[in-house]
Amino acid sequence: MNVKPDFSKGHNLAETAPAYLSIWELQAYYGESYIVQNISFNVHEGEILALLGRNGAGKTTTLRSIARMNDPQVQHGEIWLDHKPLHLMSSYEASQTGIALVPEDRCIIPGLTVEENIELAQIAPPVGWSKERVYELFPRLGERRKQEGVTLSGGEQQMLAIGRALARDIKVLLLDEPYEGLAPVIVDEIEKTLRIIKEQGITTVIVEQNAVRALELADRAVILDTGGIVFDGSAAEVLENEELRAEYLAI
Amino acid sequence: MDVILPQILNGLDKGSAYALIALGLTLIFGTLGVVNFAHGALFMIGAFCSVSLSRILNLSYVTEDPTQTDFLGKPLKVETPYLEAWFGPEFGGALIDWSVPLAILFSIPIMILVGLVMERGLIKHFYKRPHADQILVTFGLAIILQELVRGIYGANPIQTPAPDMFRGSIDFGAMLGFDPNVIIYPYWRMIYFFFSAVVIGGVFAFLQFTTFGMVVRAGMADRETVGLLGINIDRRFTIMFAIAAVVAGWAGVMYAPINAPNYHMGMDFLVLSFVVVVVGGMGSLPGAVAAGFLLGILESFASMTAVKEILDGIDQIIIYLVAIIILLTRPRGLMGKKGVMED
Amino acid sequence: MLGLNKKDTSLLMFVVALSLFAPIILNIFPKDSGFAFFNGGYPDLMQRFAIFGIFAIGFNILFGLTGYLSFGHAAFLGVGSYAAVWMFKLLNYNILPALILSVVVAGLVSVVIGWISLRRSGIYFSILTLAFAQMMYAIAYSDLFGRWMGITLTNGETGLQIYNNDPQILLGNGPTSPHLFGLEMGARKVLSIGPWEFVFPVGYYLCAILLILSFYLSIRIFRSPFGLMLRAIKSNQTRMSYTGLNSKPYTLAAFVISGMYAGLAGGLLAAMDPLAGAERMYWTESGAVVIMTILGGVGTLIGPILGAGTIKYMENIISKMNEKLLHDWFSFLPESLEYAMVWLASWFTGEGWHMTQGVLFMLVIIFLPGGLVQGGQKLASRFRRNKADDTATNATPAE
Amino acid sequence: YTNEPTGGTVTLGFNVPQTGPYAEEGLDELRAQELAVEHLNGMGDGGMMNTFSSKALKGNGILGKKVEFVTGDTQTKSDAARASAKSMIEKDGAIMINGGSSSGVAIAVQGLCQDAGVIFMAGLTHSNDTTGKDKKANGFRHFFNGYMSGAALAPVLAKEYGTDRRAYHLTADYTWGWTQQESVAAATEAMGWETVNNVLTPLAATDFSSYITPVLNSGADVLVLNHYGGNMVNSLTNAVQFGLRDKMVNGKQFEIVVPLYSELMAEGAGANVQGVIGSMNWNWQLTDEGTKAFVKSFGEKYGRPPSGSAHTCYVQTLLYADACERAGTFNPCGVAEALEGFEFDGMGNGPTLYRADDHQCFKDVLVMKGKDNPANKFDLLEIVEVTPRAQVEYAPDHPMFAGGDLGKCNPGA
Amino acid sequence: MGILEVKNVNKRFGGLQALGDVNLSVKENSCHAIIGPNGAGKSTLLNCFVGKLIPDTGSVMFDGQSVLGRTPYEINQMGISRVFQTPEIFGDLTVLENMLIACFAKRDGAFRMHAVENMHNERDIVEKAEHMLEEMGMIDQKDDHSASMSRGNKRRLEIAMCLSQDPRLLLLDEPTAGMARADTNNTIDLLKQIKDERDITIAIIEHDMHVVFSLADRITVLAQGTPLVEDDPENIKGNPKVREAYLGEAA
Ligand SMILES: Nc1ncnc2c1ncn2[C@@H]1O[C@H](COP(=O)(O)OP(=O)(O)OP(=O)(O)O)[C@@H](O)[C@H]1O
Ligand SMILES: Nc1ncnc2c1ncn2[C@@H]1O[C@H](COP(=O)(O)OP(=O)(O)OP(=O)(O)O)[C@@H](O)[C@H]1O
Ligand SMILES: [Mg+2]
Ligand SMILES: [Mg+2]
Repeated sequence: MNVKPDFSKGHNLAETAPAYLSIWELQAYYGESYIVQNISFNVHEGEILALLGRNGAGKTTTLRSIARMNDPQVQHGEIWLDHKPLHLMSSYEASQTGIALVPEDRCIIPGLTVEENIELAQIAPPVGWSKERVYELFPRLGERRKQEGVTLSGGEQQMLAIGRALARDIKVLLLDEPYEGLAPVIVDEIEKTLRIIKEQGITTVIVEQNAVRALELADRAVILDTGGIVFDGSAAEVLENEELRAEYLAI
Repeated sequence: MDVILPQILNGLDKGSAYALIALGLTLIFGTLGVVNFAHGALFMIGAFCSVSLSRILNLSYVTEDPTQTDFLGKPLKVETPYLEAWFGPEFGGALIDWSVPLAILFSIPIMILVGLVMERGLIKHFYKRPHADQILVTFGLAIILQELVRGIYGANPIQTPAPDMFRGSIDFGAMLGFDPNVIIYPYWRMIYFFFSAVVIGGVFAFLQFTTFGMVVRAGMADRETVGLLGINIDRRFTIMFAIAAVVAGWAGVMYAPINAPNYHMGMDFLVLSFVVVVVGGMGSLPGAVAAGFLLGILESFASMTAVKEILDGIDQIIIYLVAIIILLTRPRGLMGKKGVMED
Repeated sequence: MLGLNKKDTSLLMFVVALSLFAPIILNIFPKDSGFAFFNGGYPDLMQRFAIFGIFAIGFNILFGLTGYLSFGHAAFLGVGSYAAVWMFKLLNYNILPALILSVVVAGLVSVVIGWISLRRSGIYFSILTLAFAQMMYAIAYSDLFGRWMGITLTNGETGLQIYNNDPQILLGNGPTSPHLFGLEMGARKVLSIGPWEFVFPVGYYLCAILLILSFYLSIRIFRSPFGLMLRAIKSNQTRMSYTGLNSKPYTLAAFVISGMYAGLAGGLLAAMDPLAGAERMYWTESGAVVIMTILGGVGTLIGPILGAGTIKYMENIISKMNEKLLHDWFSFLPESLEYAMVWLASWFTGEGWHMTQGVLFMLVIIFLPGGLVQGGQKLASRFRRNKADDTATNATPAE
Repeated sequence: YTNEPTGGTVTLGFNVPQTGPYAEEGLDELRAQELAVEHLNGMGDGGMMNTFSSKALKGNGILGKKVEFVTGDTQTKSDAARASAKSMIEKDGAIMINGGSSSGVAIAVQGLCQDAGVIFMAGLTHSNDTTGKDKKANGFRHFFNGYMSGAALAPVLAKEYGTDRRAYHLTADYTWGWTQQESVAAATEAMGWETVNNVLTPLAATDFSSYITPVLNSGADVLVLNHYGGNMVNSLTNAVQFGLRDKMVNGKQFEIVVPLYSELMAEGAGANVQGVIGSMNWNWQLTDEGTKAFVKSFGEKYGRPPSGSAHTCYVQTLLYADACERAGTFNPCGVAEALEGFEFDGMGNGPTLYRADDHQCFKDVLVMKGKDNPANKFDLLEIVEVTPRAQVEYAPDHPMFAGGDLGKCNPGA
Repeated sequence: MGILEVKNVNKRFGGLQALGDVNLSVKENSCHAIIGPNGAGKSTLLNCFVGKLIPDTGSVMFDGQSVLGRTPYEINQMGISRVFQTPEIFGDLTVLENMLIACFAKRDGAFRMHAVENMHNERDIVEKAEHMLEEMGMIDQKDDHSASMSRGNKRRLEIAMCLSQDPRLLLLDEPTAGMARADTNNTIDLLKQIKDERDITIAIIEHDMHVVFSLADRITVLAQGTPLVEDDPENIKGNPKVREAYLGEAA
């Protein structure tokens, strides 16, 4: 894999389906510390990819790099989404291109109500789900629409973060531990939703500590360890491969 | 009543100056979260826009008048403004006379430019830095701006009168049925009050009836996330900064006829405007405006002899005393938002 | 040594050496050379370096450790000065009681102001302290307290001075200028070596010793469990209280300690020059100590001293560069160029010294976010890198 | 003695406000001081050295030593002023300090010079205290003071506005303001005026409207503004804005008085000074030989007429130099002795006495009035009357000046 | 009589009844889990124990003393420690320093003026802190800047801080959320061990049923602010109401 593929034309790495989101030789730093160490992987249109690994493996860092956050700094590598060079964009441009990140700490904006948090997502084009549709998915949010977002319960905040991402018209949804803090019934609910939006053609990358659950949902899995990729393959493979699970996922 | 009323009027116009300055400051400080010690300098630059325009309109050519002598006994140099020469003393003179109101327009591009350069070139890099760093860098900038103005215009105050027709005063008392000559009020101060009311209303409307305000507030609370939602927050911050600069500049432009501008007028207002903003409550525009008028009126009352007889010198400390009382009784000032600049 | 680790000991030794040899270091240029103008080794300026160093060290204990930005610390400086001058007026010129009273009074005042202001945090705290200080300034400037009580307390704008008809009950035949048990502060020894001339003033050495003690104390505070608690307050007050710690007494203690430092500095100002003026309490003076601390490096040990030194040096040396001097300096140039240079330079010198200050603030904070200390570290690490060709050293947190 | 000059030069220290509200005034002082040094060193046209009644100065420096000078910025703050004076004394070896533009600073620096053992030749300082309560043996004041302003103004005011007037005072709340107010009120009351009220205004005030509106229904028909600098510019501007000058009260035209005028303030106040009466120490429009020589030499060098404070600083420098020559030494005690009781003329103020008891100069005082149609910006004031010296003299133990102690001259170490 | 007695606690937020007549008794040296749907009021209840919120009515007694009206630090000094749902640590300090603060607070109480004391003379405190880190398996990271740790590690640090205080009652709000499976298991073991060894009572909120059922002696199910059932883990698992309202397929 020393030859740089031509992503702009939808070329792929070793896979048959065309790559939709391509990460190529990504190297990301927090200040001086080298966190994501030269990783490459592909995500295909409409699939769900599970990005797994221990605490501190660099999962969040990878997602943040793809979403083009200021921190970490990407010092090398390319990211292409649907022939568009994300690595040349800043986070708002990436978002307008169709990337949505549900951050691990939810990042509900203080000072705004639930409703305003969603409206905020609908200011810049392209707009996705309507407020009503989000409330339909999470009736809880509808009940709390006038409440300040940060006073929501932990799980409600998680719903808001996901709802806010869906309120934009997205191509790729990056979920950083979406099940965390959610009641099991709600997790079921979200899982269903993810399957629905998958059918609508939205591509999803999901980071989750509840690896089994994620793998059951996902088509493919990528496992990270100390900033490098140690596995890239189908989700079922991981579920079957005891050794792999024991070594990198401890399950 | 004839003692109280004039002081309310005085308080209103003092208050409108405070409110206008605090409004601009709170856009930058309470909304963008930058402790902008250069805000006073923006006010001062505004005032010097008036001075400059009046200087420009007064550009003159020089002739010698042999019939008179100057202080060294040489023929006197007489200056005639080009405007008068070109348009005749009638119209040309009127233009010169109207330099302050014209400066409102004149100042817009200048203040926007100053605001843009300041934000793009400097403040942009300081949003995430500690407040202490913001203080130092904007204080440094304020000093530089101030010194530049001093270098160009000198340290002396420069009279910049209002148009002739607004120079007089109106006998309010007589209109309301009091004795004449008791409650009088200069036209220009009245104009200043209405002007600031319009500007304040305009800014409110802009932030209230557009989503702009919400976005900027959100961006201030969490830039990253707002960026994640596809919003170019940097551009909006820049616009906000430019608006604040224009508001500060206008406060200065219109203030020029009230008190002759000098290069350190910004610093004179600086501390006071911070007090006003904080007393109003961080992040609250109505708070800043309310605090401005409140403190203006209280200050006026405190300067009444009857009040000073109760406590000698109260007029010197009233603002600070009231600020302390308000901040102790209301944790976040009059209408402060929770969590804004509380750590 | 002295309960410090190696690094801190060497830092302390550095400050000791700097203080003791300041009269030589600061007068490094021969008396008749063109550069003699830049010498800062005269008693008044050296004393100011030390005194404002103490002021800034104390301020840094509050601001650098807890993050509480007081914008009214000059009030304690002023109070200290007034207390000291009153001791001179009532007792005699011995500075010991004066300094003790300065520290005590400043401490008491800071307990009151701190206790009230610390009920709020962030900008609200800053404005509360500012409001207190401005009130005290106004009260001192017009001697309102004195007026309310019918006495002279601060002597208004003129400043509190010592008159021949003051009580001075212990004066006797003692010296009529500030002294420490007979050792007059104004006394000095002049040492001339060839073209060099060095002045060793008694007053300066007293200030220097107190500076060293203050600095030592501040290192101990920084490194103590107490210092750790203060940094914890800056970091996360919620966690602090759920860990079972009451942050209020910690912040108040830090506030009072730094107030007492300021009081000591104020007392020393009066001891070096027995006059106390109200403008010492004006907000710009409070702002100055904030700026000294940031300029040097907030939260670093030595930064505040460097910041104080830089600002006082500029205030005293650059403001004295007048056009005549500039013409002398640039006289080697052709005349038109000379005038152009003088014109340019005069924006930044003499009456333009504020401009230089503003430019310096901006440059330092833009290029050295950690203040002068960071600049020093950068230099040092480059130096080290050049010397020993080893791997890139990570920038250590500012010490 | 302190800083005894050993080489071929002698260094004078010029300590003026170069920054802050009085910066322009300070710069004008500096111009005059540089001019004085030039003249002392025999360069230029000699200025007032030609008209000075004492002929001790020869244009070869002082006592044969070339005069050099250093400058410092007082920032109009006592602390800063003392710091810069100290640096001139301790570092540059200045033997005399001259300049300043406010009484607080003058008193602070005067005290310092007394302790350090150098001569202080005050610049602009108008408070009675400088040569009253706070007088010092090493300090000398050429400028006039509040008492003299009152004494000079009162008769003119009585003549112009009548003796049946009710005055309302606005007074800057610090030492200078208090002493001037006291002096002016006493002098006008002696003429039959009534003082209706005296309101103290904060130094920091920029808008005086709330102090001015009560004037209208106080029954007063004269407003006395005991303000200086920016305060005065603003309070006068505000008073005119509120239409005070157009009002008729008690059947009389309302009038405004500014007891202490300066050219730079008048320039700052612009058209608002028209018709307003005040007093000055000296003005370039005087026609005596000394004034003419000084204005010519200053005007040719700097393209503008000198201000009153520039004049005082210039004269003080010459007086100091002359005293050194006459005493034959730079020793402060010798110089002080030569200055004490010195009578001279030709310096623009008529025959003048440096009184030994309090080191205050006694000379004519000018009463000025804002011109109605100024031809240019230097021509804002006109001389109404030159009040003769006898009329403004007072006893050294006058109550307004009591409480001080000159002490003994201090030659330092 | 349990160590923590909650009687008739009510709490309203505006129009929302967050807690309605909650009665709860936590037995000494047991592990009591509180579960329930998102927004049920679990965190709110916990906040009432530690002084962050004051209930509108009702009483909360810890070891026979009321905690109401006391400040958080006083309550902590009584022996209640709390781990937050989103990690609260001293981000500017190193890991070891974080631990030291907890240890000092335990030894010296709410305030002690040890302004010039030397850290070197506090060997025992440092040792204690390091020992705790070792137990948590974080000793390698002791000099790391705590803000730049991954979130799972932040949470572990927070737990370590609380444990180092030897609390009598430890309140855990979703302690293992976002923690890798392996570390979750380690934490469960650690908590078990600590409970047995040190005579600690634990109250835990958790959505991860694995954790709940491995640790809890007793479970309260909270729904819409009121306790639905309180029972042994086995019975809860079988309870149909709980399954429907909360557990979904997970059980
Ligand atoms: N702001 C930061 N500054 C410096 N280092 C950081 C920062 N954030 C994270 N790191 C480091 O980067 C590494 C990877 O962190 P990251 O958050 O990507 O891990 P993760 O896989 O998401 O772990 P977790 O499952 O715990 O969330 C960790 O070692 C962490 O210490
Ligand atoms: N300050 C507040 N103002 C208004 N409503 C609040 C406030 N705090 C909490 N609530 C509401 O009270 C309810 C209970 O919240 P709480 O945080 O206790 O839930 P929880 O049981 O911990 O849920 P989760 O499992 O999702 O964390 C929620 O619906 C929440 O929106
Ligand atoms: Mg993560
Ligand atoms: Mg919760």
